[in-house]
Amino acid sequence: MAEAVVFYIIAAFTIGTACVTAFSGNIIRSAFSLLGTLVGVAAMFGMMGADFLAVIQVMIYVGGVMVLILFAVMLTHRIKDVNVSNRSLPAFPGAAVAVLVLGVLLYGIWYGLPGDTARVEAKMTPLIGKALVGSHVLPFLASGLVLLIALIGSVVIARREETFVCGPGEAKR
Amino acid sequence: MVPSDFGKLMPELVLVVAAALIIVADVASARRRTGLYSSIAVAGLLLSAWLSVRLGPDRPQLLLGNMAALDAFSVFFMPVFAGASLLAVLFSLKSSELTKERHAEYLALVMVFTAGMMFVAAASSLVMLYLSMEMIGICAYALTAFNPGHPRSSEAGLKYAIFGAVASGIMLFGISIFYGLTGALDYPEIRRAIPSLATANGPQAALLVVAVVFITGGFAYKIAAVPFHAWCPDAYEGAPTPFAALMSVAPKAAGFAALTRFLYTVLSNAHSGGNFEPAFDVPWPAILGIVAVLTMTLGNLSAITQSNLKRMLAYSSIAHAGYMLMGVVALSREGASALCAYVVIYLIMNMGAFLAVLAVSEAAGGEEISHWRGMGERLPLVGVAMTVFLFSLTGLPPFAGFVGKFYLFAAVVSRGGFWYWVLAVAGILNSVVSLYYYARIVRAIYLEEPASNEPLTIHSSQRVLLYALAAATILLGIYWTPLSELVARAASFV
Amino acid sequence: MSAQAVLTVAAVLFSLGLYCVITRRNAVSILMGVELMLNAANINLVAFSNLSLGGQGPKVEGHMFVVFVVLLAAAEAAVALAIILSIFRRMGTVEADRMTSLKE
Amino acid sequence: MNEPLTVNYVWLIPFLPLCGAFVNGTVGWWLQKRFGRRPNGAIANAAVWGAFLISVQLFLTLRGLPPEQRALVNHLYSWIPVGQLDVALSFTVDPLSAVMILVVTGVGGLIHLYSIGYMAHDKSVWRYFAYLNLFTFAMLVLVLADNLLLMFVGWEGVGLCSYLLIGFWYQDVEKAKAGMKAFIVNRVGDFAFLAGMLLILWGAAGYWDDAGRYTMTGGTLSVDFRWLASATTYLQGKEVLGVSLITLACILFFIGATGKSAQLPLYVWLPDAMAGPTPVSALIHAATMVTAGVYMVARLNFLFALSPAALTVVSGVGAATALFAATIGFAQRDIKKVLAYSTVSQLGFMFIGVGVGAFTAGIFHLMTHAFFKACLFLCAGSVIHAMSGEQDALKMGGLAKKMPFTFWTFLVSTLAIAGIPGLAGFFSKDEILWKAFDTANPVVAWWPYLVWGMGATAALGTAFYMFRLVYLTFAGECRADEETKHHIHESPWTMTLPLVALASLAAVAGWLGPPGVFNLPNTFEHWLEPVFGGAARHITSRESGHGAEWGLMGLSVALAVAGILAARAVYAKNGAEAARRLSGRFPLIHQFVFNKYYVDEIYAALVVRPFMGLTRVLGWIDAHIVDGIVNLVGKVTAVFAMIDGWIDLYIVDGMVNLTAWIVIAVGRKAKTVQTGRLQDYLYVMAGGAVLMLVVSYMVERVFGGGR
Amino acid sequence: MIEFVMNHLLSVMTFTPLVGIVLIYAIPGTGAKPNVVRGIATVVTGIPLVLGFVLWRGFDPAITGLQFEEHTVWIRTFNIEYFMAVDGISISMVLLTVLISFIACLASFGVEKSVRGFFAMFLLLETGMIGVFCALDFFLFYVFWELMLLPMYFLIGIWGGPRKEYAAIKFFLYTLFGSVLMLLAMIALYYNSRPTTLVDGTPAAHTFNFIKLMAENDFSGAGPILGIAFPKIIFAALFIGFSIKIPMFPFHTWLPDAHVEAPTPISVILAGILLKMGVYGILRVNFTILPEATVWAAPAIAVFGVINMVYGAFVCMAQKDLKKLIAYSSISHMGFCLLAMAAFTDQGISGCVLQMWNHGIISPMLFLIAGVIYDRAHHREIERFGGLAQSMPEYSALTGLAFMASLGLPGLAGFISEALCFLGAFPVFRALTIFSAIAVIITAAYYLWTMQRMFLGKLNEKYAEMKPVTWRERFTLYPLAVIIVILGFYPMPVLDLINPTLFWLVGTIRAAM
Repeated sequence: MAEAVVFYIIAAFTIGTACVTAFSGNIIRSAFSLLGTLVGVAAMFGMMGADFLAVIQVMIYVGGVMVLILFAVMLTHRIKDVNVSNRSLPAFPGAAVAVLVLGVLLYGIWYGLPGDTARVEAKMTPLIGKALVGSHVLPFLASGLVLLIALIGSVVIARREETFVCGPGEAKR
Repeated sequence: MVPSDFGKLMPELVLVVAAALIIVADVASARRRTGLYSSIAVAGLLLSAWLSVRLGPDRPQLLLGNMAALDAFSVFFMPVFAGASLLAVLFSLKSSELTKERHAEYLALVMVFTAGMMFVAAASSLVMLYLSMEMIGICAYALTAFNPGHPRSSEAGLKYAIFGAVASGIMLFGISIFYGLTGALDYPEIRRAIPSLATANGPQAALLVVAVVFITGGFAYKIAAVPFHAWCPDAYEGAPTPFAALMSVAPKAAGFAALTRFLYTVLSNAHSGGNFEPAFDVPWPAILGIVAVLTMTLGNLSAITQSNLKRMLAYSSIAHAGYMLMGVVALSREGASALCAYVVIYLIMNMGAFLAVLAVSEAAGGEEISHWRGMGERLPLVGVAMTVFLFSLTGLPPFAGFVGKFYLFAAVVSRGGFWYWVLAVAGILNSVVSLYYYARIVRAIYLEEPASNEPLTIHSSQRVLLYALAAATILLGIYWTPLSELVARAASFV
Repeated sequence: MSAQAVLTVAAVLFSLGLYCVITRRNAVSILMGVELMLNAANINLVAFSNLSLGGQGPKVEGHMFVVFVVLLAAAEAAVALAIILSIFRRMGTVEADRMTSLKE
Repeated sequence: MNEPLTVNYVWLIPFLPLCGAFVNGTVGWWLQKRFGRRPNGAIANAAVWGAFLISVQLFLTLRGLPPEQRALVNHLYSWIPVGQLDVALSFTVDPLSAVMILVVTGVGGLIHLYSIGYMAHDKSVWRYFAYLNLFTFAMLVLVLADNLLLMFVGWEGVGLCSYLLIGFWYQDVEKAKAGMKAFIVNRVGDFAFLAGMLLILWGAAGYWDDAGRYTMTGGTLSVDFRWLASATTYLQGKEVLGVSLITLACILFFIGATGKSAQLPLYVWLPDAMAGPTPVSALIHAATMVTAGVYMVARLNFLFALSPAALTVVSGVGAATALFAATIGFAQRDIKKVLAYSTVSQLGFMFIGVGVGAFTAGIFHLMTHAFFKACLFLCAGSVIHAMSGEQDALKMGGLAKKMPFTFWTFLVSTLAIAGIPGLAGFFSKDEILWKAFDTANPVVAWWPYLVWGMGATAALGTAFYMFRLVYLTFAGECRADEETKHHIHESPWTMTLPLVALASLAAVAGWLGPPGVFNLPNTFEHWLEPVFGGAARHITSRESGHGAEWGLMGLSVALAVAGILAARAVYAKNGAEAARRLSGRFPLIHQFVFNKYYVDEIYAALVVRPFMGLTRVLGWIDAHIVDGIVNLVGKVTAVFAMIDGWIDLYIVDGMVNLTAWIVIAVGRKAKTVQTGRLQDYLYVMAGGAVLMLVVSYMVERVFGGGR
Repeated sequence: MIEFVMNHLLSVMTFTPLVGIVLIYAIPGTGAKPNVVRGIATVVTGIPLVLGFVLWRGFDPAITGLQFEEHTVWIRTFNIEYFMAVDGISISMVLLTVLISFIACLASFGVEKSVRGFFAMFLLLETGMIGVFCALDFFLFYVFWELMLLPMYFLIGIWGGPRKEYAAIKFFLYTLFGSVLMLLAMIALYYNSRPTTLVDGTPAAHTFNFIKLMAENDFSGAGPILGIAFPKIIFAALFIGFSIKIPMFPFHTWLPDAHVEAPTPISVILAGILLKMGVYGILRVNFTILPEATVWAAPAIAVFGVINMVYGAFVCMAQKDLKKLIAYSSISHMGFCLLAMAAFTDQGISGCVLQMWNHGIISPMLFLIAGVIYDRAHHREIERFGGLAQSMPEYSALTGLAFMASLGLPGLAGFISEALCFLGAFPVFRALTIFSAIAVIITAAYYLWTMQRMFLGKLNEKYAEMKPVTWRERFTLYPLAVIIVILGFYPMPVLDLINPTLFWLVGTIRAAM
């Protein structure tokens, strides 16, 4: 029974921080709340026995992606106006779409799927390791390739360029 | 893992090796020797194309744990992607939009981009599909935003990247639900789980609809179909023209290949006589039909009042995505082969048009229609080539475009049925509307006086490429037996 | 904790992500919305893989998929943020709705 | 009629004038430039006189044959062989067409000779003779045609030539307009002729069931007259739209004839046609073309005889026209206009003749009229020639002394037309009046009396206005101004010779067909008997006996003399200002006449006053109503055309431009979806995805999924 | 060589102009010397004319089947064959095409602007036209049909009058709309045709071959499309596609614009040949393949024909521009074809094809005449001329002949075809034919009115000293005039050629009545 309580706490925490991310006016606050959400998701993975995934989540998402996002936020906003407004467009259209989708999903989940537990006993990590070089070797190699080009692409784009190239043919005008 | 399977992946591997070589060569040499990089790239693409053609399997088979399907369909697309990228590389040789410093990265990205497309066409597992789609996405975002110096390029890149991220997010969510329902990620296993879904009750059917719609949304983003097309005009206009040319053809073809494979092998049962019909009662052919009509109509209508040629060609590529979607919706062997044929023909004529726009924007200093005024006298043969491409895009007989359209309409009409005829009629009306804006350019070329008539020159390499593509458009319009045989074989899935 | 509860969390996360993506003006916050959506999908994948696991033995695709999704999210974030940086350097703002030089 | 003899040189008759026209047309202007006007005239005359000689030779061969075999056919080739239809290009000479070709080539030849003199000063004589020869060719084709279609070729050919000749001096816009009017009015007639031909052709070859579907029974579809004659038994019972087919066809043919022969509704073009040179008026608008209508009715006698209703219409319109035209003749001042109305009136007589079934009388009057009317026109021509272009009779006078030949020929012809016994006019006109009175009309019992009455009055009128003309032009002192007066001179021999020839013919021709009571051999009737024999069976005489015939003949002579006396009474002395005042203020004349000639003035009061009133009314009707109708039709078509042009420009074209505009407007609107703002794109996407959800859900519900 | 030409006569005729285009661009320096280009063009249009003469002599009218047949497989996957042949229906049109193209080529010596481009487009146009009349495979027919659009667009667009762009794009959009309808109908026919064998014996699931579509197929069984019976909707689609070309009433507004803006030689080709393709298409495709639908649609065709005739004639009365007047008169004259065609009588169909031929001779002459006056006065408003007969006697004689032929004066070619049309149409559509005969009167009225305003009346000094007709113009006008006069008296040369096959065609339709 304790297990259910812990799950509810984690779920509440995750959804709470996600709401802050979505609704808060200040970009900094929403960035840090996203951090909270990611940790919450990692905890849920742990709860569901996918411990390897939890670790991955923490390392890559929290460590990598969040750092990047924070860097981006910091770089793109001058420190002095910390509470830079994160003005958002009129809420109505977005909310309507989101709520509709949520409604359909919940309807489907609660009435369409069997209710048994999501917990698993088997140790997944060795299976993941075997799969990485077994059935999923092609995606594994391909993802390596993706990381490579992501690296090249972001470096090329972000590098401070000495000679600014103008658009096609503009040099001619 | 059976090493021989890797033998089957040679085309992609060659490209990866080429990319690596270019990067290493660029780092190693002090001077930027774009000539060397380009020749490596060209060699890599040619080798890959040759390998994939030779690869044509005697018996279709699934590789590497059902990740990639090596059948006539994917083998058909591989040389197409290689060819398209080859053209893009050749285009970018003399393009002023790509400085020497970044040419190496550009070529490397294109190499990986091509490999990614080959993976997409061959993907026979949702994992591999998502991953290869992302690979293409990331390459495309990087290549679109390739001129940070120029505001339009990075803005286009940003819009493309974010739109892509959101679309892939939606698609992924759809896949996760679909995985939940079918319990499998590989196409063959999903095939086995599908019959049980046929009797899905109300809520489960709702989930199934959500899953199918979200996944189709992912594909629709890749082929720029209507609800998911908004990024396309901005991205094409902002991206450097050589890549815009590639982007307007290759990823769209890859998206169609993946969509066709997914729909035909997973979501429908094969019938005798080459027709398919949806496995369960999610009416996705109806949805896709509606999307096709909307895509065609919006694409054509928006293109009418365009004055920027790249943007007009963007809208025209949306419209052509709509025509190709007709082939997919036809749900028959003819539909698949029509799609393959149209991909090849569309590749030739659209890249030709983009090359012409590239060449003239270099020479005349802009990509607006006004720059094309009086091109009939200033650059006669370029004018002729452009006219060939434009009238071929409209679908007029002596040119390949007509053969493509004929194939598509044949596929749709052969299905018969009320809604298919509505689709066919929408198709022909759209091609009449399309004549209006294509002819506006031709009018500018021949019927209007040039702003200034000092002589223009374009690089001989571009000139040769243009005439080659124009000749191909005319030749394929007149004698297209080889293409029809090739395409007939291509329509068999594993 | 029943699977439906987990799936509900995922659904909520997804709709929040969707909402955030549509209404946010700041490019970075849109990316955050995307991250939310991806995480929702990950939860789903894991939940469903466990759900179906009940029957036919250890099913690892779901978990493998999550691994790759996380990996790809990182790659994508990198490129997207690089672009955002170059935009910021040129235009001084990251408000998506002010970048409208490419329109109609 | 058994199988006709085949002859192979009949086609030469029309061919010679065609060659003349071709030579004059192509090289005529060069000849005129090099050798002056003489060669053109020579070529033209040679062509026509050549045709005349061949016609005479054929006439003689025809006379040699026994009556029932009198038909020489010259079948050249099958012109339009399409399926069962087989229209041949073939010419036939039978007694009727023999008479016609003699008249056409004879009178035509004389007029060609006359034209040499008359057109001596015109600068494009070659064009004149080319058109004249072309006209003769067309008229000969019309007359010699063996089938309706070939006749139609001749029919429209003469229409064209009359257009060309009326508008010969095209520099003057009025003359050109008159030509156009003539052709279009003819064309209206041709429309009816065409409709009649279609009806007869298909009527003879099959029948329409009540649902309007046509089934073909007859073997070949042919339009030649012999076949039509044999098919009449088959045509008899047929009904079309409730009306008997033959009657409808005959009425349509008759409307065609009215167009060509200027009968009541469609005669408006003939008076204007006087704008052409006088020999043209003589040839076309007196002797030949206008008689084409009569010839056509005569040629289709076997059809007309079968439908009494059609005959009644023909005779009715003929009588009305005769009377109406005669009265208008009174008030005319232009010498050629008088003769024009006189022609319309005389044609009315011919239609009375054929209308009452007396085809022979009709054709006989046609022949005699050709002679004296041609002579009258030519005399008028020589008078105008002498008066250097002056055509107003009131400005002439006293020309008898200066132009004896013209005067005497004019007088003989006038006597002939007035119907003075012994001369041609008397015999032919009296024969018509007698036949009108004598033949029973099954449709309307009192019809013969009405027709005879109108005819007789018209005869009286004819005598009056003809002699009015004689006195105005030839009697009294000359009212022309000094300058024209002193060079009035007699016309050269080339002009006076034809006058004398025609006048003598007008005098002698009458004896060819003396009335029955004279119990002299009626050669003319005997000659035409094979052609009209068949029709005669259906015409029943009312056996009014010889007494009535003598009585009527005496009455008509009396009427003629009365007319002459009345004209003398009014116009003999100072005819010009009497006529002027008379037509100016009517009451004053009554008072002026009263105190001088007791006899004349009673007579004038009895006869002249009612006529004057009648003429002014009819003149007004003619000028405003009938002419007005024609112009009205013209205006209506012009307005209708303008509306159509406008519809075409704005509505039909407008619709197309509208759709194009809508498409472009939608295009412009569709483009604005691309606001450039990322959120809008994302919203469009998300919204689109949700929409797809909803739609697919609905489609699944509504259609049960799938296509 | 001769032997090759003889058994590939039609292909040689069709593709000689293409060789001409290659020659024009291949021979160096032709850009500078337009006369060389004109010479080449004349020779290259002359060759098909000579071959046309050979074709005429070699054509045996007795056989109602196909002659000069060339039949090979082109695209096997879609059973498309390269099938060129000539029979009664198309022989007259092929001869007309080669003749009028040659005359139009002579008439285009007046073109100065980029001469090479003009003649290249002109020769491409001729290839398309001859191809359309010879092709007997629907796909090949469609390719040739659309092949004509491009050159016409450029010829009107580049060398046209003031509003040339509008007229060119309007022409292109109209015809393209028609031909896309035809494309769908073609594909529908293909997929509903019965399995048969290709020319080299290999079995084929479907066929595009006209002769097979007609002989071996009965489409009444095919499933309905968009809820309408198959034969009816296919007939309607094809009919609309072809009637835009005729042009028929609601779709005719492109013709006046195209004519007014097109240069004279192109107007000659447009009026002389392109208008006939619509009627030829209906005869070749609609009538042969869908007889029941033809019978069903006959009254509608007749009514449209009559509207064309009377409406066209009335609108002519309101025209100010000579070329526009002739354009509308073409609409009126093509109305005869429609009316006669719909009656399915021997005389009707023969009159229809003869009318196509005669109009194909008369209207080019009219347009050449309009061209002659335009070259001298640089405008075509009828009102501004006057009394031209005095300054240009020969020209006004020729115009007189052309006007008289056009209004159907007996003794000239126009009359025989109009008479045959009336004769043919009367038994089946009594009231319609009589009503349509009104057009004959109005035609006479507007032609004479034009004649009077332009040629008669007092001479307008501005046009007093017009130079007389040049030898080149004579060389284009007189052949046409001679043909008009000869056919007026002796129409056998044309009637002999076309009658046997046409009667067989009408027979098959009457059988389906």
